[in-house]
Amino acid sequence: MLPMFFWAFVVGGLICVFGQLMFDIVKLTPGHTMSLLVVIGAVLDGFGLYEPLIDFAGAGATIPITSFGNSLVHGALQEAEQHGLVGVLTGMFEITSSGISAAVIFGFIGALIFKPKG
Amino acid sequence: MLIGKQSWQFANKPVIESWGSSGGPFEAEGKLAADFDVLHDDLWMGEESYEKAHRVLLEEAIKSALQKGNFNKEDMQFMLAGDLINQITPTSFAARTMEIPYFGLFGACSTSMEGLALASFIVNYQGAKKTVTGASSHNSAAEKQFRYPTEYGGQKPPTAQWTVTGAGAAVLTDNPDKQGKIVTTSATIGKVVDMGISDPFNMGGAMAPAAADTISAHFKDLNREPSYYDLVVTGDLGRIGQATTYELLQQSGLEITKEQFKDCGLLIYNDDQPVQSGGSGAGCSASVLYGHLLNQMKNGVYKRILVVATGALLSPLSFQQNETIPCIAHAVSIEMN
Amino acid sequence: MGDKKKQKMTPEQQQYQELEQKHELKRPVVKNCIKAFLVGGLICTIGQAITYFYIYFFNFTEQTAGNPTVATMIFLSMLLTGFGVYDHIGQFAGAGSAVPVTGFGNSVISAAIEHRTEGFVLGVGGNMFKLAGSVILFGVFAAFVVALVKTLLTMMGVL
Amino acid sequence: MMNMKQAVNLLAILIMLGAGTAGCTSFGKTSPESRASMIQSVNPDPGATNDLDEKDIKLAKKVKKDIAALDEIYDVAVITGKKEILVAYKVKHLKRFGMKRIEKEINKKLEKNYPDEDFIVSSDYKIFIEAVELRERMKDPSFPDKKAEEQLQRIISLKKELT
Repeated sequence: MLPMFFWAFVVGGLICVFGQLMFDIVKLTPGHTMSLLVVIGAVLDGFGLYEPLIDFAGAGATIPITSFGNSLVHGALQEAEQHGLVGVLTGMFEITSSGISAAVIFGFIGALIFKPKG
Repeated sequence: MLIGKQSWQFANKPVIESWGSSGGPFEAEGKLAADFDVLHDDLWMGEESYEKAHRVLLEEAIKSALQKGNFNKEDMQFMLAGDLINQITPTSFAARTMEIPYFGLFGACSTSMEGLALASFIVNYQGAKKTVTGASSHNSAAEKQFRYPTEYGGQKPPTAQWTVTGAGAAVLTDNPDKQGKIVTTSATIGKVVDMGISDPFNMGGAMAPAAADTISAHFKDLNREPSYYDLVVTGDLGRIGQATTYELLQQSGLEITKEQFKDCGLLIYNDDQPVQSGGSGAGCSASVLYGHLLNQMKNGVYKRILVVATGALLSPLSFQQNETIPCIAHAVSIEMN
Repeated sequence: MGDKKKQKMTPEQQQYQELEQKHELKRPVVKNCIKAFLVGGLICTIGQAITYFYIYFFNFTEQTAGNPTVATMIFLSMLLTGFGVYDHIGQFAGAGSAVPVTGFGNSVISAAIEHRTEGFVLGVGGNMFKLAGSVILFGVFAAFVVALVKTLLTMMGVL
Repeated sequence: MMNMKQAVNLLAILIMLGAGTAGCTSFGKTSPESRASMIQSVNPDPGATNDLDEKDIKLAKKVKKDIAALDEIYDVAVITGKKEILVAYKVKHLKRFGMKRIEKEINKKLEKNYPDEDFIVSSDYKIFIEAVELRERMKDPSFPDKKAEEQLQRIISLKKELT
């Protein structure tokens, strides 16, 4: 468990450093960087590399936005395993990411109770 | 009277009779807090939206300018003002409150000098006896429109600048008694210059060539040496833009000293405020000129100044379409008669 | 892309940009990366702690604890965003606070709060995803393509 | 006006926290001792839900020995139930990259050595804790076998939820 915390810190931190390099060296906007990271997450999962990373680093791999691409691919592939090609399509409709739902709900609640501080 | 290629000389010397400025909480912590007539401790200024607060800023600046000169709004023939927000609604709405015949101007952050040049021109040629001119900007309203939501945790690079929450306004009259009064004597209208900078977080670097172009044109048109002025002050070039402009001017052979070359965006905040490269926005040059600088002139610190307000003429859309940033600068010379 | 842009520029523009570069304040890349590493790592460690909290005290396994963890992190992100703290963390940490899901939450929540003045339907509803929308678009579409390719390859017996 | 807003703030947060905790407390809880198994190696005794069945206990011991022999693994809990045998294990951290492979290996090995038995294999911390918890409760002679079997089935359902 303690090594888990250590590796979560290291792996999560390194993914953030990658993002920072995209900001500072490649001069991408945050929007471009986040989109890129999500696509990277999806592709890594396509090669079966993201799950081992989650096994190894826990939240270090699930908390960065890359895991969003991973979980979407995962959902689609799961359906595909059962229903073949059609499953990819239906899988896309069924899967959601907890991140999006949570952001929608808390975003709306936030708008109800908070005012921007400037 | 046209002089040279792109400058006007105001033979009748319109008088800047009174001036007023307003600012937000961040400006209240800055270096020039004492020169503001109205300071708010809340960015909302008691209004429901940032845009409405933006309108309040300009209204207050105009009202305090009128009050200090003992004018009524009915005395004013025209109002020339503008801001950065879409369709310059905050200014137009303020004009609705003021009920003064109104010219809405847009020159991005150069609006303050565009307004002062035009107002001087109108007054100089008896187009009006009294006019009011001003400009304003609101940090959160500008962030919301041009960048990200104010609560968004984006990292601003060190080249970024901080939009000033503030407004400045001045009353120009054709008062024949000009003794000991502050007057405008000439103005140079700049052309749009685009040196291919496309980074919206580096406005100073984009605006520097426009500033240098207008300043050079001013000295050429009026056949003056930089030593004529006690101070050449740019609007909101910030650290990078100011240093770049200075080098461009040196290269073009203008003998201007570092001491007489300042920037409103660098004057307004304290060094420890997190503003990266300095202040910016239409309200930056307006609130510094129609507060700090004119107060200093009145106190005899400066006799002649040249104010060069620079504007980056971009929109969020043009940036997203990969357009570079075209920039403009206007200069007005202000003298103690 | 940079080269293409350069070719389009006039010699005058190129010359100016070289001059301007001299005065430009450089981004402190190394410092930024260290800060991003520390803050990003810290956020992930907090996420790990929350995961273990759910495993310890509730009936979640390592895998099912992911969802409540993400929801909790976004809830925390809402509080920090609403109280005006997250933008300051963001200025300090850069990608360190933008890359974790809290940053995704922040982009949704900050837009929602910001546009409340335009009403709940046109303002909050219409602008909530103006920053996060691209992440969802590219996430879903990339997932679709990856899943499609992988399924096809599996069916053809390549994998 | 401000007070009203603050009250609404507080209320909304309380409702959310309330909803969050209420939704979760209905699940089972584990004891602090068993939770300690997450931090340290506890090496629990292998056992069977039917603690009178010598054969089952023997089987559990044998399985445990087999699995513990693997290099990548450092802590194993085995509980034999009526039908299934639960095998929970912990993988050395640096070997966690290969968890899928290790799981396959274990499954293969078990199938080879015990072709007649039905194994539930998991490396999940939660299942490990639950297994240790169940073992502790089983040590109490008054703990009925039926309850133990129920508990085991609940753990197995957790594992099935994963896939």
